[in-house]
Amino acid sequence: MAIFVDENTRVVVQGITGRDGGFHAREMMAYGTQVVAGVTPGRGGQVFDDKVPVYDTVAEAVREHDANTSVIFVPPFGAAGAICEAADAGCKLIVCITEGVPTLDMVKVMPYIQERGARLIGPNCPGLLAPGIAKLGILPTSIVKEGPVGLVSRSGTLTYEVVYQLTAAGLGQTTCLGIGGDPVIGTTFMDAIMAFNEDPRTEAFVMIGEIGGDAEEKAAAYIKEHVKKPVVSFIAGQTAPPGKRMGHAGAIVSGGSGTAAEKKKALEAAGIPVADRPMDIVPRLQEIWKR
Amino acid sequence: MAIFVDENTRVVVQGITGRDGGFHAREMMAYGTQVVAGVTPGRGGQVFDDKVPVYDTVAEAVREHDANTSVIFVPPFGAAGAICEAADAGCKLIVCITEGVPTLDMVKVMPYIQERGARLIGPNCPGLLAPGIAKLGILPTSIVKEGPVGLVSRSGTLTYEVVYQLTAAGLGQTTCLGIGGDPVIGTTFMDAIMAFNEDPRTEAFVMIGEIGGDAEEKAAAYIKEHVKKPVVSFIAGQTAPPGKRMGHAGAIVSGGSGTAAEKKKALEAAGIPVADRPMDIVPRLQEIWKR
Amino acid sequence: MNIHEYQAKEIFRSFGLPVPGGKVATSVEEAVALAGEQGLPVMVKSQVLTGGRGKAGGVKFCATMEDVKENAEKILGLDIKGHIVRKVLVTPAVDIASEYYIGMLIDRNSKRVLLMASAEGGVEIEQVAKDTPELIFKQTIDPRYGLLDHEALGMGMRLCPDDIRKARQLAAAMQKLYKAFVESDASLAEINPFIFTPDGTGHAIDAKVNLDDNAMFRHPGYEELRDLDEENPAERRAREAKLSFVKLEGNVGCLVNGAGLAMATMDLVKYYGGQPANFLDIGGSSNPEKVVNALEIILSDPEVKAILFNIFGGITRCDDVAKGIIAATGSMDINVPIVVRLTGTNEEEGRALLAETDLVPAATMDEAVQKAIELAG
Amino acid sequence: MNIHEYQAKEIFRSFGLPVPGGKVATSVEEAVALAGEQGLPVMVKSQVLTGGRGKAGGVKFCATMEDVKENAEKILGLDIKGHIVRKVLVTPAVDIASEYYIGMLIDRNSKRVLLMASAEGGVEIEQVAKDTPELIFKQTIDPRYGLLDHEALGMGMRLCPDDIRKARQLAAAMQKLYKAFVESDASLAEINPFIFTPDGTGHAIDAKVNLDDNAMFRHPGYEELRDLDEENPAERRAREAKLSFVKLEGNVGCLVNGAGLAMATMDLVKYYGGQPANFLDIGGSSNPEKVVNALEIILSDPEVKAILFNIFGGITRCDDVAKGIIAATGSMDINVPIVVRLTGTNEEEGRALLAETDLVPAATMDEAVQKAIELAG
Repeated sequence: MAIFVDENTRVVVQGITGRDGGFHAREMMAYGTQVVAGVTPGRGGQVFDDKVPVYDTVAEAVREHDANTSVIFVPPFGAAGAICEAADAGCKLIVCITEGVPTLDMVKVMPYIQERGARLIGPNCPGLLAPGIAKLGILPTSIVKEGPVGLVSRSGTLTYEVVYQLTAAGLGQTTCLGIGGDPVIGTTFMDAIMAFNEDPRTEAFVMIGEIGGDAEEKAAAYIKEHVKKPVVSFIAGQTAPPGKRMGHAGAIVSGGSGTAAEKKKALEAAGIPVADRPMDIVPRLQEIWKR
Repeated sequence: MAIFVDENTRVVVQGITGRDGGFHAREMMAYGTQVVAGVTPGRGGQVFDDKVPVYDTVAEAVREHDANTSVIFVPPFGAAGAICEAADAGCKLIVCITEGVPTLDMVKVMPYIQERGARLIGPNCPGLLAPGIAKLGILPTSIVKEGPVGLVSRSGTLTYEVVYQLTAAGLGQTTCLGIGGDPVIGTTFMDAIMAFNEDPRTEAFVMIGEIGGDAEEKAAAYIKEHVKKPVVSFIAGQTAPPGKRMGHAGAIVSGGSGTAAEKKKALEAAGIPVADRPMDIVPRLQEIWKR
Repeated sequence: MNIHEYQAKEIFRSFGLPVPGGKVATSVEEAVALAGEQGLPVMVKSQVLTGGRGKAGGVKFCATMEDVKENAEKILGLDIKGHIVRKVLVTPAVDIASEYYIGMLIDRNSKRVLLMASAEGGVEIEQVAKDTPELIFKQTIDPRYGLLDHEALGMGMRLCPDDIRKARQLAAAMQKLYKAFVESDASLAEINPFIFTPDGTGHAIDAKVNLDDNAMFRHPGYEELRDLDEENPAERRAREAKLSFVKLEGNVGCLVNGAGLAMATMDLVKYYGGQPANFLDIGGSSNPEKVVNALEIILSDPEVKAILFNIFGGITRCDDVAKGIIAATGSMDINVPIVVRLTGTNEEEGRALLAETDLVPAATMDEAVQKAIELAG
Repeated sequence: MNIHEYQAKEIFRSFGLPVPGGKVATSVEEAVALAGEQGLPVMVKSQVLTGGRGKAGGVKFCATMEDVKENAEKILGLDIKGHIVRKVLVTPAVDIASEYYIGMLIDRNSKRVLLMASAEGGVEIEQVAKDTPELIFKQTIDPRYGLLDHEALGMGMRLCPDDIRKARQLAAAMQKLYKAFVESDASLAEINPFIFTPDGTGHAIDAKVNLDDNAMFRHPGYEELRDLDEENPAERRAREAKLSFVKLEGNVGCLVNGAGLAMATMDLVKYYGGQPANFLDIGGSSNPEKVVNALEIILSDPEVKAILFNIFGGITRCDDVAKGIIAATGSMDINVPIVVRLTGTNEEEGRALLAETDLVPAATMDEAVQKAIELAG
C-alpha cells in the first residue's frame, strides 16, 4: 500500500501530445503505471506512441477506459481549466505538474473539485511516486526503492536529494510526494500526514518544508496530537531575505512571518527533530526510529 | 399540519422598520404568527411596536431568538443579499415578498441557499398562509378558513379570489401558497405539489398557473405519475399576446411556447380538470372529489 | 427591454466579441457616407425590434454605392410587421464559409443560464428546435463558476469537430457572451449567425439582446438604449407611470390589481364574448394618482367603450379603494361607463360609497365582466 | 509584482473606489505645478516600493506653495531603506475624522481570499495584529459568491457600530476592493487608511497592491507598471531571462536546479561559515544558453569569488547537464573557480566529462559547498 494510489489507479495524461507531457507519460508507463489514455483537444483519435489512445476530452477518456486519475501537463493559462475538466469527468485524483498557475485560478478551482470529491496534488509540483506501484508525475524512478518511509515535500529537486539519501541508506519509501511550492495547493502537509499516519505500510516519515505560510506549524500541531510514528523534518530557506519570492510563488517571508526559524521552533516544540543539513535527515530519523 | 410551516415556526422579519415590512409584521402577529425578531441594519437595539426586538443582522436575531424562518420585505436591490443573509444565518424557510428582483440575482442565490439547506418561497410572491397555524407574507387572513384543501399559485390577488371562493363554499385550506410570478423562483409547483401530496391533512388541492415557462406541464406529469389526491387547475393568460410581459416577469409567451393552451392541454392529458373561469374551480373540484 | 442589433453589438464589442465595425444611419445620404467610410461591399440592415427582417427585405448586400443608395431608400421607411424602419446599420459585408448559432437565456427549470448552440446557424433557431432538436447542443451554466473552459471548448468541438482552431474561437465567443450576458443583466443574448470567413476567422454578424427590466437600476446608461419610436405611446406612458400595461385590440378597458387577476379578467371578458382593450395591473395601492394615470392611459384609446375595475381588496380596505376610484374618476371627464367590482376587507362599505356615484357596482368578477361587455355594446 | 501607491490608486479608481485625485511629479517644478492645479492643501508623498515612508520623512502635508516646494525638494532624491525617491504623488489633503484599515490577501489555510479590516487604521497593521489581534476583523470570501452584501455590511457595522451610513460606505469599499483584487489578479490589496472626513464621506487615501506574477499573461498592460528604477539590475536581467534570482550579500555564487534545493544550498553555505551571493534556480533544463545567462548575472556581482553548481539530475541526464555547463563556461571568460556537483541519472558519465576541464567536481552537496567556500577564500 501507499497513500493516494494503488493497483487500481488508471491514469489519463492531459497534454500527452506536448513535449513534457509526452516525455513524462513515457516515463510513467516505463515504470509500469497504467496510463490508459491521453487528452489533447483537437487530437482525439490519435494514438500516442502506438499504445495510448488520445481523446479530445477527459470525459471521453474516462468513459472509454474507466480512468480515475489524471496527471496534467498543460500550460499555466490552461491548468485550472484542465483540473476542473478532470474533476468534472469523475477523476478522483488529479496531479497538476504545471508551474506558474495564477493563484486566484486555484482559489476558484478548490470548491469545484471539492464538490466533485476529487483530490488535487499540486500545482507546481513533481507529483507522487509510490515505489513498485505507480508514478504520477516527474519524480525520477532511479532514486527510489520500496520500503517503509513516507516523504512529503513542498520542493522538487530537494525531495530527490532526500529520497536519494534514504535509498542510499537502505531506507525504501512507501510514497514520495511533492505537494508543490505555490501558496494555494490541493493536498497539504496536513492531508499527507494524515494519510501517512493511517497507511499501515508507512512506518516513519519525513516532511520537507520551506519558508512561507504556516503549513509546517499546522502539521506540527497535528503530529504532536495524533501521530505516533517517527517523523523528521527539514526546512529550507533559513538564509532567505524577507519580502523576496524564492523561486516558488509560496516561498516568501512576509510581514515577518513564515520564517524558517519560526517553523523550526514549532516543529521542535512538537517533538519533531529538524535536521540542520539535508544530509542529517537520515541520521536524525535513524536516531528516533526504533525498528 | 400544513406544508412548510408548523407550530415551531419562529419568524424574523427582514425590513421590519420599513412601511410594508412593519405593516405586514403586525398583520402576521395579529394572526398569531410567532414573529420573534426584526432586522434592519442600523436599527439594532430598537423595539418594533414595543414587542419585537430589532437587530442589525439576521445572525444576531437567529442567535438570540432561535428563529428558523425569515420573511423579507426589502427593496429589490437588497433582496438577493437579504435571502443569502437569512440562509447563512441558518433560516431554513425564507419567504421573499419583494417584487422586481433581477433574475440573475436569483440565479446566483439558488445554489447558495441550497448549500445551506434552506427553502425559499418567492420572490415576488404573497407568501404562505396556513390557516390556524401561521401567516408568512401578505395573504389576507379574512378570506381563509381551516380545512382540507391545499392551494398553490403563481399569482397574488387571483389566489385570493380562489381562496375566497373555496371559503365561501365551505372548503377550508391547509395551506395557501403563492410561489411568485418570476422566471426563477425558489419553491416551484413541483415542490409544492410533492409537499401537498405528502401532507396527511391535505385531501385535495388546487393549482393556479399562468402563461410562461413549463412549470405547469412538469407538475402535470408528476401528478399523473404520483398523486392520487384530487387536483383541479386554472391557467390565467389565454388572451395574452405573444412576446409581451404580462406584469409578472415570468408571464410571457416566448418563441411560441408557454401558452395557456399548451398548459391546459398538458394538464387535461394528465387527467387534471382545468377550470375555464375562476368561479368554476370549486365546482370542478367538487365534481371529482368524493369525500 | 428589447434593444436593436447595433446596440447589442455595441455591448458584445465591449466584452471582446469579434463584431465587425458598423454604424447607424437615419438617412440615405448618411448610409452612403458610412459605406464610403467603411469600404464596399457592405450590408445595409434595418434596425427594428422584430424578427424576420431578412424575409421582409430589410437586410441587403450592397456591392456598389448605387446598391447602397437604392437599398437604403427601400429599407428606410419600410414597414416590417408593423415596425417602421427609421435606422439602418451599415456594416462591412464578410464572406461566409460557415454559420453557427450561439444563444443564452434563463432556463426556469435548472434556474440557471442555458447556453444553446448549433451548427445550423443563420436560420430561425425556433424552427431548428422544432424540426431537428438533436442539432442543438445545450449546456447549463453554474453561476458559481461561470462557463468553464472545458464546457465551452466541449461545445466548440461539438459544433466544429474537425477544426480545433474554429472550436476554440467558438468557445472563446461563448465565454465572452456569457460574461456579456451576466454583466449586462440580459434575459436573452444571441449571436445568429456566428460565422467563419474562408480564412477561418470568426465574426458575430448578427446580435440580439433582451435586457432584464428588473435590473435596469444597476445600469443607468441602458435607459438610453430604449427606442421610444418603437414603443406604443400608451405603453410608454404606462412605463413612465410604473404601471404594467399591454395594449390589446378590444373595447373593454380593464383596471385590475395583480397580474394574475388581470389576466384572468381579460380571459373572462373573452369567455363572455367581449374583447379586452388592455392588460393593466394597478398594483396593491389605492393611490388616486395611480388610478388617474391608469384611466388616462386606457382612455387614450378611442376604441374603449367601457371600463372595468376588478379589485380584490386583500389587505387594502375596499372602502379606501372605493374612495380612490371616486376621487380619480371625479377629477376627470369620462364619457364611458365604469363598472366596479370590489371584494375583500370592508367590501360592503366600499360598495355603499360607490352607490352614491355614477359608477356601476358589481358583486362578483363574472357579474362585473358581463356588465362591462354589455355597456361596451 | 509590487506597484506604487499611485498605480494602485489608479486600479482602485477604475473599480469605483473613492480615491482622491492626484498626479505624479518627478521634479520640484512639476510638483508645484500640480499643487497649483489641485489647490492647496496637498500631500506630497514619496513613491517608493517600501513601507515606512511616513517615518522616513517621505510623506508631507503642505498648506502653502512654499511647503510644496520645500517638501518636494526634500523628498525627491531621499533614500528610504535603500530606495531612492524618484517620484512624488501630489494629492489633495483631506480632513480626517476617523481612519480604518481594509486589506485583502490570499489565505493559504482556507485557500481563499481573506478580508481583514480594523478600526485601527493608519498604523502598521502587522503591529496591530501582534499587539491587539482582537481589533482586526476577518472574513474569508467564498470565490463562488464573492463578498456578499451581508458579509460586507457585517464587517462595516463591526468597524462602525454607531453609524450605518459609514458602515455602508465601508461595505461598498470592501466589495469594490474585492472586485479589484480578483480582476487585477492581486496577491495583496490594502487601503490603509480608509478615512472619513468630518462630513462623513469616505476616501481611500493610501493604497498598496501586489500583483500575482503568475497572472501577468492575463494583464499585458500591467507590465508597464513595473518600475525598472526600483529593480536591482541583476534581478531585472534574471527576470528577462526567466530565471528565479535573488541578490544576496555573499561571495559564493550559486546555480541550482529547483527552488527548494537552491534554498537548501544557500543555507548550507551559511552552515559552513560561508555567505551565498544569491538565490538562483536555473530550472530543469540543461540548456547552455540558460547557464550562460545565469553565469553572466552572477558574475556581474564583483563580490562573487567562487561559483557553485548544485544540480540534482533527476530525469535530465547528468552527462547532458555536464555538457551544457562545459559549453557555457567554455564560451565565457571566467576568472573565478567553479565547483560542480552533479547527482542523478548518468552521474558518473557527467563527472568524467567534467574531469577533463578546469571545473572542480564534487560528489555531494556538502563537499561541493565546502569546496566553494574554501575557493572563495
